[in-house]
Amino acid sequence: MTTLNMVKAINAGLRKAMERDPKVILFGEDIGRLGGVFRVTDGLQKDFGEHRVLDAPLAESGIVGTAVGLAMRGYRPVLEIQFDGFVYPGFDQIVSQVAKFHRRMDGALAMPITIRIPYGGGIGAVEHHSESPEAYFAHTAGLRVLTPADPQAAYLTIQQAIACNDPVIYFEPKRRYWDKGEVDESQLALDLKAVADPWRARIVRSGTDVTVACYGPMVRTCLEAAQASTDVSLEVVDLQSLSPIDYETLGSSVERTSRLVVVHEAPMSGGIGAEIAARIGEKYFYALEAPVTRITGFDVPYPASRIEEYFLPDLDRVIDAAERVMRF
Amino acid sequence: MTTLNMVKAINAGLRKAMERDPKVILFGEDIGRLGGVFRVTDGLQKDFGEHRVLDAPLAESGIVGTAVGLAMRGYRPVLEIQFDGFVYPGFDQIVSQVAKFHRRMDGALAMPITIRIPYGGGIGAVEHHSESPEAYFAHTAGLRVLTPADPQAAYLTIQQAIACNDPVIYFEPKRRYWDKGEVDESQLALDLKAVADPWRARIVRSGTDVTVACYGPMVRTCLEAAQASTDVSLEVVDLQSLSPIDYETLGSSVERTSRLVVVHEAPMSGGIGAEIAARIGEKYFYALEAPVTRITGFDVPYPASRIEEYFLPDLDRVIDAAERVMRF
Amino acid sequence: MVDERVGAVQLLTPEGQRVSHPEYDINLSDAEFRGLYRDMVLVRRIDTEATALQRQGELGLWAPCLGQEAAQVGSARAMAPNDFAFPTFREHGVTWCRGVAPLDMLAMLRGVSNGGWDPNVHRCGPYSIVIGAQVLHGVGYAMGVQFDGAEDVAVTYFGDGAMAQGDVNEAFVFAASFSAPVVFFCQNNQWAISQPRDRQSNIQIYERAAGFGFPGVQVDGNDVLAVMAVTRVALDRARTGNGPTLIEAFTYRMGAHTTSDDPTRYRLAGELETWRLRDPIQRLQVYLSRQGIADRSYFDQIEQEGDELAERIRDDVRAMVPPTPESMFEHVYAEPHARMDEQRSEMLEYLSSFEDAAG
Amino acid sequence: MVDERVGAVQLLTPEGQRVSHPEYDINLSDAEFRGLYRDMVLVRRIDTEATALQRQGELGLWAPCLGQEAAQVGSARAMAPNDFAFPTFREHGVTWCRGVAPLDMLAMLRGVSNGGWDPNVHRCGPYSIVIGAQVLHGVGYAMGVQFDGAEDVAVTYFGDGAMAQGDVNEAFVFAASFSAPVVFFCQNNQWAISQPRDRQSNIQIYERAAGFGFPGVQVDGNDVLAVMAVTRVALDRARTGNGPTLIEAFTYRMGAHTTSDDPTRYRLAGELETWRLRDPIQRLQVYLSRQGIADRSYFDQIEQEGDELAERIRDDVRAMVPPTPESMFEHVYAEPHARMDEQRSEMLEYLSSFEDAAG
Ligand SMILES: Cc1ncc(C[n+]2csc(CCOP(=O)(O)OP(=O)(O)O)c2C)c(N)n1
Ligand SMILES: Cc1ncc(C[n+]2csc(CCOP(=O)(O)OP(=O)(O)O)c2C)c(N)n1
Ligand SMILES: [Mg+2]
Ligand SMILES: [Mg+2]
Repeated sequence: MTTLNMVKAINAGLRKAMERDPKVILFGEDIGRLGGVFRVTDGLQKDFGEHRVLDAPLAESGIVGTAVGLAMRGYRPVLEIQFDGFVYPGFDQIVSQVAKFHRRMDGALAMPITIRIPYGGGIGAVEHHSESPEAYFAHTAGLRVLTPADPQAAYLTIQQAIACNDPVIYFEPKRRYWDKGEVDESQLALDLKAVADPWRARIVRSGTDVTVACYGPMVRTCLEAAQASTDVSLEVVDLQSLSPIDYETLGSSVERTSRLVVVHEAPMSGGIGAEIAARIGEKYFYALEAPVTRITGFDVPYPASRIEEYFLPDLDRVIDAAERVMRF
Repeated sequence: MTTLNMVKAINAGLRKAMERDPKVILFGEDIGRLGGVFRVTDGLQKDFGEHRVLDAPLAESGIVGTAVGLAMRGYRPVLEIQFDGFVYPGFDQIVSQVAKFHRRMDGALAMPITIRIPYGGGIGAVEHHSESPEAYFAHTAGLRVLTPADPQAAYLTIQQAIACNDPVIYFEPKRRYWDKGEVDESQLALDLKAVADPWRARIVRSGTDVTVACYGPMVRTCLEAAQASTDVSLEVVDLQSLSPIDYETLGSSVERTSRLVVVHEAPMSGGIGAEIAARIGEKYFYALEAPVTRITGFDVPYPASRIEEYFLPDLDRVIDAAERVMRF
Repeated sequence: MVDERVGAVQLLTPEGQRVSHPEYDINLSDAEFRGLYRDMVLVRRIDTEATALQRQGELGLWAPCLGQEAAQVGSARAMAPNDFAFPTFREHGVTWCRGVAPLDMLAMLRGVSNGGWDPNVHRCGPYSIVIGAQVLHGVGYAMGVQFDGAEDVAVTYFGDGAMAQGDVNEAFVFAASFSAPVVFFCQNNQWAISQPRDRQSNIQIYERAAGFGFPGVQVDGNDVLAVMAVTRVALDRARTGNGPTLIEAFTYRMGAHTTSDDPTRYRLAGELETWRLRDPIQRLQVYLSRQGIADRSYFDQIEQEGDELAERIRDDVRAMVPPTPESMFEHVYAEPHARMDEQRSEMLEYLSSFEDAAG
Repeated sequence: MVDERVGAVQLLTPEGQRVSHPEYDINLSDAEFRGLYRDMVLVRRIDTEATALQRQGELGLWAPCLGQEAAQVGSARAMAPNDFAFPTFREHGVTWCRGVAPLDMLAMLRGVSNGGWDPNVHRCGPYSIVIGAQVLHGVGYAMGVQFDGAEDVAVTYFGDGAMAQGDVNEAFVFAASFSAPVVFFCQNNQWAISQPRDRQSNIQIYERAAGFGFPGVQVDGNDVLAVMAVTRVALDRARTGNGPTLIEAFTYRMGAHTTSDDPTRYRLAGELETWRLRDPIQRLQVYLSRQGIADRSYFDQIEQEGDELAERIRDDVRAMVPPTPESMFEHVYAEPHARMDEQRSEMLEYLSSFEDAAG
């Protein structure tokens, strides 16, 4: 067990993945000597060389598009998109090529590409540096979407994402990058599949009254809300995988509590919460004692940072929602 | 009243819009001499000149990006994306620039850009020519999303989209391009706002048992289902605007029927149906007698055309769903 | 338009005259010469047959390569077996040379698959539709070759229209930056659907390369010998670690853009006439005859081989049955995926409800 | 690195020596000369002050333009009032010349707005963050100018790193295709964050233009006179219907990429020393002194003006209050929008619940 922040945990996970498989290469802007603007790849170029950790020209479509070719050649590219708001120039290559190539080829080729994207707000950044675009990718067939909530999960799931033969969009909650946690580095020595299944949700705190489904940056927020909520007992479910979503774990929690609040930073309309509300609303029509309630960002462009706190769900809004569904 | 198919109706609408406002210009690939691959802009270059109907170089980001500049210069660009699957290279300019510019400038500049996209399947086309990407845009704050279901609606709403000071993604249901209908060309002589509000849903067939919400290509399918459905009475609501969605009209229908089926071609997870199910499920928690049910494409890349009929919702699947919610 | 080609590498005039070029030359055995002729004739035959099959409703669409046979065959036959081609939807000459079975070329356009063959077997990617996308794939593949320390080369195909796309220009940047072993093979067939070449660029296409830091060369794309010679040099350059080359094959799309297109709306008939005089097959035929490399009986034999091939395609195309409906859930993911299982079951259950009703 | 600049247009050496160039020259009044000096000094002062304010926590971030003052001021002062500038986040010298108030330059970085000024008033777009995006906007604007039959020119700013982006290359294609009145002004400051220029291109940046069919010119970006002269010619070219020009201003980012960056991780201190000797302000100062255009008392006066400006900024920055929370729903749409009204009400209701609790 070591205490690491999430940056260091992902760094350690990347290192393990590179040690395990020589076909794993890292590719992105400023990830070499600089170690990435968040230092997630710090030291890896030095240790693995310039052919395993490559600084890319400043062009996201180029980065993703060449990764497709690298995958066709048998490589396992791990890409870094510098910030959430800069993934869009690569969107075409992601949705029309990365996501569809395996299906297009009737299975003859796989696309084991991991696209790491620091995402979300709360760090006082300028425009394009605080977005939560996960719904675009979760709506795209052929992709998987993962997001870790703490250093231990990050350490494990980044390795599992890389080992997965499907393309994985890996969203890193940047405002939690510097949160520390215990990481058991020994856990993964042998079999990536033997440890926790990355496609399963995790009940990170048990409770009896209301299930709170959340992921990435909002897990800590919801845990704090659960801690602070005196009247209502919250069960916090960290979805971890946004595509596919583990409805088994989430559903069994809802069956127990009969109430669900979904929390995310992304705008409400068409967000991950919509799909969850639709699914849970359908499957647990009679079990639910209150409508599925969403606590999310608003349907506006991410605001100027001095008012971002009003955009982002916080402890109070989560508790308020839990109380509302209890009162319903 | 004239009988026109949708291609001709949009053509007539574009012509009216160009006559009304000299700042309206059309821009896209092959829209000039060829009149577009679907002939929607047929004859317009001849009549309005090469400076009002411009053939663009083959680059979607370039088309959308220069349109932003044209809008800054006071123009009202109407763009044509040749097929649904080719909008993604322009995605960055759409979500990071077109959608956000007005908000970024605190209102000092508007982005009256209309982006026409023929969309949807059912025409036996090859890959990238049958997609339904509307959910990506409906999830993007700052955009409006419209889709007409018949020639009359197309004739009106294309003009309203162009006259709107907000950016509008205008999805044209290509498999309905050749459906004919009555078009009242006189209706719009004077005031675009006096005629039907484009942001409102339309009850296109009244019924008592189940509300069927649909849009674009699926409206005809659902009308046919309603016609064919002997046991269950279907009320068909054409949403028309996918962002914002008119929950007033839809909700009042659901209040009457207590049951809702949402139909679209796009994959289910994270589609427009998810948001509708979430909203209606929340607002009409007690009024609903069955869960909101979605009849949609599957969560797979659009399949090879010889099996597309199994992917696309059809009359039978709609009726089947209506019967299921009645039995629930 | 002939003037524009001044400077384009040519080894065989439209009249079938062998000419020399200060930098490029080619020496082939008689069998190789005949092989190029055979390739071009058979590719044209497949192309014509497919166009006919589309008219008969057997294919949803077809994008003819009529007139571009020399550009495609010349470049693809220059490749080594392990080199990898990244074609667009029009490269039937390329897929033919990579050993793709004619029926497999039709799979996508018959709507029974979105691919059609195993790229690893043929070392040839699928027909790429999104303009420019595959050019980046080729560069990435070439980067992988480089990391492997191997000597393969990626050949990426694209059209004059594609020169406008960001992806193609980014591909140039990445290839130059990594000095990747890739050949950019642009068939300038003068048209991007209805848009003439000068809508995308007001200077010659091959000139784009210099500004990215690698050589560009223009070749008479209807001269199979020149195309082969120029491609060989570019492949060699890439193979020996000297990076990318842009080849502009100056040619002409003699048919419609696709079977859905009506080129009479945007181009003059006279243009086609001019280009008929530069037909790539005819000039090689004249040359082979004059040189005594092949005679009428050989040409007749190839003609007959073409007839047989066309007949086989006609017969077999109807046997290309669509995949099962539930196959759409296969290979969406390479690893188990709950949602696929769930939706497959739903579909099968729904479909079986009809059987029950019928049975 | 000095060698690389061979060929770059220069009118003033690093030592402040006026030199002549066969193609470019500039004649300014003494007042204009002094004006350029004043601009550069005040821009540097704003820049240094903003960097300090960021350290004090008053700004979230700052992207210093230190060292690039000549490139920015020289080009922007060449523009006519009605021309339109499309800057990136580093162009404080450009916004200054377009009359944007220093406080407004800070708005985005203080997090109180995503813009900061009215583009129509200043004929200057917002600080653009997505690399390359604004270059297309400039081209589109220029196309509009052309359709209007007007004589304005769009000047788009971007960095060496941006040369790799698809958008920038598409901008070149569109500008050439429409012969749009636009000037592409690339500040090659040698770095794109940690990536040296040669990661994006292995030849000189200005050379990219020729392959797109318009001229490219390299200018000593630390020589305000040369930058102004070269930009004037390019503007004139555009204004008279001769289309775009790419200007590469060869300069150096003397500061960090942004206040979040640590350049010691990727570049050597010696590099900075070399570039200090080419400081853009110093060389103009020497020249003005030598020519008797300005003397110490003038320089002192500007220094003092800078001090006062900095003080005003320091004082006023704290007064830049954040917008109201509910303002995030304003201007998302230009026309009424039900969802905005709904969510605004929800927010206000929620916020007022605290007031109730508190009150
Ligand atoms: C990104 C994208 N936009 C638009 C299209 C539609 N489209 C198909 S082919 C074509 C023209 C291609 O021209 P060119 O590159 O010259 O190739 P050619 O068809 O002449 O072989 C267009 C616009 C597409 N396939 N992809
Ligand atoms: C599309 C996109 N990708 C990545 C970034 C992150 N980023 C900000 S500035 C920068 C480097 C820009 O370099 P250059 O164009 O040379 O301009 P400079 O910073 O030197 O002024 C990067 C990669 C971005 N803003 N936009
Ligand atoms: Mg072409
Ligand atoms: Mg730079």
